[in-house]
Amino acid sequence: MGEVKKHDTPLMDELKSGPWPSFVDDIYSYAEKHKKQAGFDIMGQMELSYKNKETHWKHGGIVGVFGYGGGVIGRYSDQQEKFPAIWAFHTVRVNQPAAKWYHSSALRKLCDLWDHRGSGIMNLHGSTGDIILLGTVTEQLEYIFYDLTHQLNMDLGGSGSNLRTPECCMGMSRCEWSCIDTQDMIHEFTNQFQDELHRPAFPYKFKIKISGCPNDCVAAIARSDFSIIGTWRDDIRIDQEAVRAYVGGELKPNAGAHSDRDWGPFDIKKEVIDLCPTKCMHWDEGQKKLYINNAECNRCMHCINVMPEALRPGLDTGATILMGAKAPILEGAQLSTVIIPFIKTEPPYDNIKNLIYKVWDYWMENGKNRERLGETIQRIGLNRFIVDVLGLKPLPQHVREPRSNPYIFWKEEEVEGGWTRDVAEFRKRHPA
Amino acid sequence: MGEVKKHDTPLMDELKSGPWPSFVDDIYSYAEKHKKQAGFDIMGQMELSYKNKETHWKHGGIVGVFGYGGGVIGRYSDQQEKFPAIWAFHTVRVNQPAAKWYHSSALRKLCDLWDHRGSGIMNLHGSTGDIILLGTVTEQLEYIFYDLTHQLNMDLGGSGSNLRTPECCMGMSRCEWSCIDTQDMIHEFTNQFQDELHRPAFPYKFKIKISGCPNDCVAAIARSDFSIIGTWRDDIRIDQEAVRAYVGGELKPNAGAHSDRDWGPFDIKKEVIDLCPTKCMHWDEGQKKLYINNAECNRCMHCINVMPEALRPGLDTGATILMGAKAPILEGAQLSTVIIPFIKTEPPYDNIKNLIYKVWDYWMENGKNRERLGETIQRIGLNRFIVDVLGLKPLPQHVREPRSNPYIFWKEEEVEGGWTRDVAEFRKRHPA
Amino acid sequence: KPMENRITDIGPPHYWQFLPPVIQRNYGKWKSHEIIQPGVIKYKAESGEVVYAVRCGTPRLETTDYVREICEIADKYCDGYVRWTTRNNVEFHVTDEEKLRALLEDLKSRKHPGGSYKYPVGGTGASVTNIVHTQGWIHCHTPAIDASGVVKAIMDEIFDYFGSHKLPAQVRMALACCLNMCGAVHCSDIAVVGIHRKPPLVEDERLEKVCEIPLVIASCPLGAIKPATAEVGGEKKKTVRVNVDRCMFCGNCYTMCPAMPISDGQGDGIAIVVGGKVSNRISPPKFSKVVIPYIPNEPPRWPTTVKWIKKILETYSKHANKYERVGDWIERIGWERFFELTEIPFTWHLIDDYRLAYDTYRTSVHFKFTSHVETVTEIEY
Amino acid sequence: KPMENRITDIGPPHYWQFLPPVIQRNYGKWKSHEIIQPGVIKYKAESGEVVYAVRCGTPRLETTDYVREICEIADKYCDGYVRWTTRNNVEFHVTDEEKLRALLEDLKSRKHPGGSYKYPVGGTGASVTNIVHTQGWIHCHTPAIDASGVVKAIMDEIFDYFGSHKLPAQVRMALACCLNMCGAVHCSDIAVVGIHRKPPLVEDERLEKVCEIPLVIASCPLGAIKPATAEVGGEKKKTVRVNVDRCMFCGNCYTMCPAMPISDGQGDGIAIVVGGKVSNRISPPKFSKVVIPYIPNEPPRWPTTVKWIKKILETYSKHANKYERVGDWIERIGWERFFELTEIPFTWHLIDDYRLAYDTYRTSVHFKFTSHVETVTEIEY
Ligand code: SRM
Ligand code: SRM
Ligand code: SRM
Ligand code: SRM
Ligand code: SF4
Ligand code: SF4
Ligand code: SF4
Ligand code: SF4
Ligand code: SF4
Ligand code: SF4
Ligand code: SF4
Ligand code: SF4
Repeated sequence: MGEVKKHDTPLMDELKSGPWPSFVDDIYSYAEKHKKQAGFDIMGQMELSYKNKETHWKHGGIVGVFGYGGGVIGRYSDQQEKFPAIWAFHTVRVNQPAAKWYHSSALRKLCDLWDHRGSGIMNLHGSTGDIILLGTVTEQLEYIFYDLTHQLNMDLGGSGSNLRTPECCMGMSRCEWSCIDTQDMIHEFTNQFQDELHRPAFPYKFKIKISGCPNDCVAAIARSDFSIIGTWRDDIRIDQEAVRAYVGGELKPNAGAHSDRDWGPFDIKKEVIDLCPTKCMHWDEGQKKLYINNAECNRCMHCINVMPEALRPGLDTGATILMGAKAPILEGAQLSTVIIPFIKTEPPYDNIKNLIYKVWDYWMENGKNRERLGETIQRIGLNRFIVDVLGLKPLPQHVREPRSNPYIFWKEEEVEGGWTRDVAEFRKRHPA
Repeated sequence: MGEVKKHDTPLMDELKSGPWPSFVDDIYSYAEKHKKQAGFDIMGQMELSYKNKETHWKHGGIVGVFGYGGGVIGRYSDQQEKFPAIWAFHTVRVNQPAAKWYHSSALRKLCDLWDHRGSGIMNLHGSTGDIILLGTVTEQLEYIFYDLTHQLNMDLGGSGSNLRTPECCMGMSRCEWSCIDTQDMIHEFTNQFQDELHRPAFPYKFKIKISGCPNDCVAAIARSDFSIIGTWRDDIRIDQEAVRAYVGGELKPNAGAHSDRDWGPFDIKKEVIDLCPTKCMHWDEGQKKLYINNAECNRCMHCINVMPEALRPGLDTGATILMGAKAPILEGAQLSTVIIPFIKTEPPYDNIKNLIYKVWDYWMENGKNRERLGETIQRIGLNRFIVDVLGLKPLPQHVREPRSNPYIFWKEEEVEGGWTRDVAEFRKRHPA
Repeated sequence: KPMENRITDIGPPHYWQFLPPVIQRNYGKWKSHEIIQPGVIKYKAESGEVVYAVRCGTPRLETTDYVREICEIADKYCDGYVRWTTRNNVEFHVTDEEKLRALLEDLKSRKHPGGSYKYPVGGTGASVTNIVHTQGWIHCHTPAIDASGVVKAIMDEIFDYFGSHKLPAQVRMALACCLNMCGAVHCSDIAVVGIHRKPPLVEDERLEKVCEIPLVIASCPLGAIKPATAEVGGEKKKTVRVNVDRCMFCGNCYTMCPAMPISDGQGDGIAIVVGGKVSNRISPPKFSKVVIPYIPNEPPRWPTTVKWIKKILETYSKHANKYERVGDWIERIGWERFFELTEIPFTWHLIDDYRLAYDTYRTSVHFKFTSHVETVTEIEY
Repeated sequence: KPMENRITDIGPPHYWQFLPPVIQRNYGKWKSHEIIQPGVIKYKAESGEVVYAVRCGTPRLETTDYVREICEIADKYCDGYVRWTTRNNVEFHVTDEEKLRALLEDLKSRKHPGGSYKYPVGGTGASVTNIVHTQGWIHCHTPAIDASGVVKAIMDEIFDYFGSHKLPAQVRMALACCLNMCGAVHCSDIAVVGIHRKPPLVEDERLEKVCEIPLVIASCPLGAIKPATAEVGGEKKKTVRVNVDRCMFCGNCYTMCPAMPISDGQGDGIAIVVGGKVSNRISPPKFSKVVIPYIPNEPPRWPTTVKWIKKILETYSKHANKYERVGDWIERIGWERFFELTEIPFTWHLIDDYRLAYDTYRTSVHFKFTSHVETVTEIEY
């Protein structure tokens, strides 16, 4: 920490003004305070990118810690001379605790570690959910890993063709709607699958995310190959008293989410009954009573969201399991598809673990290189995936609608007489 | 017409009972009266099919009349000995008059012709719209054509890879909603395109159908490569008096279409306002007045259908042109896609004719063998079809929604600096 | 001498000559209509003139005698004018009510020897109108099923819905005897389609003589056909082989090549598709969806097919809202509820695995807990 | 000696130790909540206990000092406990209102030297919460654009919507610096994605050394890459050729092969996608759609991008119904109306031509006559 050199960064400096927290100010303050050349160099290299609108990182770079196949993203500058402090600028992915709760005592240790062994720059959190430590050199990697495991009781997250760091919504820790214990499940799965998380053996990446209810606050359905979403099978619980309080204007609709605009007085008909997607609700103005035809409810959460004091999910809770979400690369984006409409979630969640193992077995055997699970499902057909691969019953719940084309791939055993026919016999009946 | 032989047809005979008109009774009555062996033989061969559940017609058979490449479907029995009178049983497709109006004088001539030169069996009409004369032998074809053209002033319809017989709804002849003169247009087009109709020069079949309004009573959007559907641009005409008569129960909703069931008294809110797909209608209970926000109307016809005495399409009429409908073979079924949202339709419809020629030119040059227009559009991309092939502006009306994938095929001329880049230059900026 | 004085390309006769005078006078100037009873529509022109259209079902497959009888009726009541609808019904037009009553009486009285009506009146409004259909065993070379016979069997059973207005909305039915779907089966409320379920036979002996091998290969949408050589009677013949695991039984190869017959009495049968529509009314046009992948071919009266169609129709009739087409009803209640209410078993065949399949996957947790859903507690591994 | 006493596969620390006592006590027994002001949610447990969660925006890209300051705040008000949300906001928890007021005051006072707030409070309810984003030029090798800088520019401009509840519903924004879309861009109300527009360069000299040619070829979703041989300095080298007319600039080849760089300062830029969502509330989750195919890359403040995003956001805010997400609003009014209201030009790029394109075609006459529609009278041939 001797002489440090600040580069001229007029473009980056433009990002200091304005109300939103400025990462430029933050990094410069840090670099100056800690006399970290890496901080100045990274700003310098970014300035260059801002000028010619191209990244100055080289392609890839395979680095890691012993015995692990992931958790570190190698990165090298293509401006080695100009910015020597960031000649290497690897990322370390650290597995976050479930739902990202921390105590300052743990966080501070992490900061100490990173001041010492890295750039001091980080992301809280990465898009997958990891703690991202941004920028270190190859030699530090084993030390970082040592400190993490020995001092912080922490471990690396995933990268490469393996299980990625599982992630969940805050669930039961703070949310009244969580139908399942998302944090316990994520913790359990993460530990169960440590080997798959650290040692790439899959055709491509695999992500597990868990939301406690259909609001899906961890975007499981959009971002995870294996999405678990809490739900319930019985009736929405109603506190009629509280419903009346909403109708009477004593309680704020949607818990006050619309407080800064005058949307007029709460209108239960317009704001709840008419917006219910299944039209299964009825407000009896005379009785001042809310009725829900729960058999028709599709658990969209709207009514519960609008009147959280009055309505709550039922008590027969469990999860819907969906599979296959992914970003566009290669074949186009996918959302996850319903595979098990309702599964019970009792620790240690052996049923779900078994399902995951089943999926992996098949996918590892049959998935093509860099083929996400969703793409495998599309390639072999959702019907075959459900029936032949998972041994489940095909259900109307699996699809939004049945096929409109009549192009059915009948199996030989389904067709009386099989497929072998005799041409001569046929021509006896039907001379050409 | 000497000795005739009736076959034993216990299965066919089962189709004589029951209230729906029995074609079996009809054919037997006819065969007996006219002593037509073909009638008995066709029943005999069908009996055989009913027994072993397979057709007894041979594959294809190319027959026709001189100078025409279509209009006749060749057909030969594979039971030549058993049913000699139908050894050949070709179909003649006769181009129907627009919207299928007839006078008995013409129809009788047709019956005479067919008694004389064919089986006496026919379809009124074929699925494409033709008069179908079912069952004759090769030698009769030229005579039939002669009689048709000379005595009946009729001509053949289409078959094979050519323009098929155009068809329309009854339009202005009887329907109050027809925004365009469907019959005049169909007649005009059919005559304009006689060559294309009779001499196959296309990659595959091509169908034109015209409906006078979005009710689409000729199913143009589902069955025609080129679908013309009448519509209007201005406001729905409202007779408030009549609206009140509906509300008051004096007029029957939907012209009495629901008369045999008690659906309760007419409720304009429930039956019209709430069902309007764009929610652009308002019934003012105080004023007893109906309001339509026409800018938001998508001309679905529902309100007009429900209250035909009160509401009528506007007066600035024209057509929407859609293209590409087809049945599943080969790549899957398609509905037609909007290509021109609003086109004026003035005789002799040169604008539409020109559009058709443009489409044909491109398709004949670029369509693959047995590729319907809709499949060509899918293969080259709707955007390229609209812009590059037809020279039209791309509009949001062309799509239900914009693309969700970001996989855009940029053209070189759109990208500053083009596509040719210098590797050495790049590596100067970015050492590897 | 049919080639003498040849006349060609004259096109169809001009429609104007076939329009009844009242239609000519009011062409394009109609004002409104009313269905005064099932099958009878009264049209009012701006001029104040009125015409009654009487619609009758026909079997479509008919003889010249049947048509002559129509001419006779037209002459008697309608000055000889008559028209057919786009769904093969015939329509008579009269201008006064007295003639209308007489005509209706007359039509009712005309029956075939077996007792069926020749010209049943109906097909308007919230009814099941005529079933659009195709050739079947009476004329086509590719059918998996008959056409007119199946239609007769179905219409006999649901005849009552043809002549009455008691359904929630119009129900458009169709039938096609093979996947070529010569009609609008793919956009019908309820439809029947004939399907093959065995791969084509390959007649090695004949193939090279009667088929163009490259065209045959190109004809398969799935590329399941490959060129091959076979020894037939000591001779080498060019032929093809079908990868039966990739065949979806579309029959397109047979269309292109007579030496690849696909029909099979054992394998062929019926699929039922529902929920399609054509009109733009309320909801946009949409495709029918396969709900029963296979019912055995059961001539002469196809009882299983008829049973299911009636079941679907009546379940719809019982549960749908006024103005709600079959497909709109199902979308409102959800397909899972449809399968529950109709008691149609849901099988793997119904899950799409063709080109646009992904867009049919259920990518939300929006579903209902119908009887199909079991609570899963254990999964074996 | 980092290899000594090696500990591996211990997984993350157990979350329980990090839960504030009030959370531990009421775990799974929360009853309801109320957002008492933007950024502050009050939770009530069945036990009657209460906790206030205070949410603050963060830039996500931050230093240990910034995190240490968070620890300091947590220590001061929250016994050291703190959490991050799934969208990179930080949350402080207090149990009494007095502490809450003090905390809020404190947070407001903390600013960076340039004047920006360090911990702006907001992101709850009908707001724009934090923009989920990616690395960009600070770390990744494939970006077309920067990430944190663009986010800063956008959030500065629409800052007011972060700390208030004045939108019709929550608006979830995201940014990804390339088509890999590391986030939920593909399901966001409004999102920014970096795109390339020039085909990859091919470094013939280096390619066979650094890439596995079969994998490179297989990496292209469109099969646009073919093997080739090139002469470089008299030497024959195995390499590849790109059929530029089939390239859609996805960059997947570069991911697999460093000798095929795709970034280009001139060609790269931004696409805006809108109307996606994740939650199942009212409507099912859905994809975002591309509405602006390209905006030039304009560091440091991307004014054109910022302008359009604000325009879309405020047009939505003005026209949507309460509870209506961006995508639901657009579907209600129709995409043609969306383009008219926002004044975004509709170009050919927006019409899908990828695998499921057909399902996006307008196959009905359900559309509105927006300003886009001209009445066509003539067509030239
Ligand atoms: C760091 C992170 C972005 C961030 O700033 O947060 C990231 C960064 C990269 N992602 Fe990602 N992805 C990150 C979350 C995601 C997500 C979001 C998620 O996990 O919820 C997605 C979308 C969901 C999904 O998996 O589909 C995502 C979809 C991709 C893809 C496209 C995968 C696909 O199937 O479409 C690639 C391309 C690839 O794998 O080759 C990719 C590739 C990459 C690579 C490794 C670049 C590459 O071409 O190899 C990036 C390294 C950047 C760097 O230098 O640090 N990244 N990536 C995220 C991981 C942090 C963490 O561990 O917490
Ligand atoms: C006669 C008719 C059925 C009927 O009973 O009414 C018919 C009969 C045949 N059609 Fe058709 N099609 C008939 C209207 C249709 C329609 C409906 C329409 O035109 O509105 C369609 C669906 C719309 C469309 O064109 O897509 C139709 C879609 C097909 C197809 C599938 C085409 C596709 O692109 O998916 C084939 C297969 C083919 O072309 O090879 C086909 C092929 C055939 C062939 C020629 C059989 C073959 O494999 O070559 C049939 C001859 C039967 C025979 O022996 O008489 N027919 N065909 C209809 C023509 C009568 C007329 O001229 O009025
Ligand atoms: C005569 C005919 C046109 C022709 O040129 O032949 C016709 C005539 C009328 N149609 Fe139609 N439609 C005719 C085939 C169709 C078709 C085509 C088809 O079925 O293949 C459709 C589209 C079917 C579909 O959507 O799947 C069709 C969808 C409609 C609709 C929309 C109904 C709906 O609920 O979606 C209306 C409006 C209504 O009924 O209120 C309609 C309304 C009408 C009106 C009221 C129009 C008028 O003012 O004259 C006519 C009498 C209706 C009635 O029968 O109750 N017509 N109509 C056709 C009679 C067929 C038959 O014999 O049964
Ligand atoms: C803290 C957090 C979960 C976590 O584990 O970190 C969370 C917390 C809550 N969410 Fe969420 N959601 C969180 C991310 C999400 C996400 C994921 C995302 O944005 O990537 C979604 C799906 C987004 C989407 O649909 O595109 C999400 C969709 C919802 C919804 C559905 C809203 C809708 O209109 O569609 C609700 C219901 C509501 O807001 O009334 C909800 C409701 C809630 C409630 C009210 C649940 C509760 O009772 O505690 C929480 C406070 C809401 C608020 O902020 O106004 N949460 N919520 C996440 C905060 C993110 C942030 O910092 O801004
Ligand atoms: S997904 Fe449901 S359970 Fe989880 S935080 Fe969001 S609202 Fe609560
Ligand atoms: S959760 Fe949704 S579907 Fe169920 S009752 Fe409430 S609003 Fe209706
Ligand atoms: S399509 Fe329209 S104009 Fe034609 S008959 Fe039907 S309702 Fe009348
Ligand atoms: S035509 Fe349809 S969209 Fe237009 S006002 Fe009537 S019901 Fe509404
Ligand atoms: S549907 Fe098939 S079998 Fe029936 S007529 Fe058409 S082509 Fe022939
Ligand atoms: S039936 Fe269809 S899928 Fe099967 S081989 Fe023939 S063309 Fe191919
Ligand atoms: S979106 Fe692309 S450029 Fe951005 S971090 Fe992910 S892989 Fe890298
Ligand atoms: S950028 Fe994508 S489409 Fe273009 S060559 Fe590379 S992999 Fe293929």
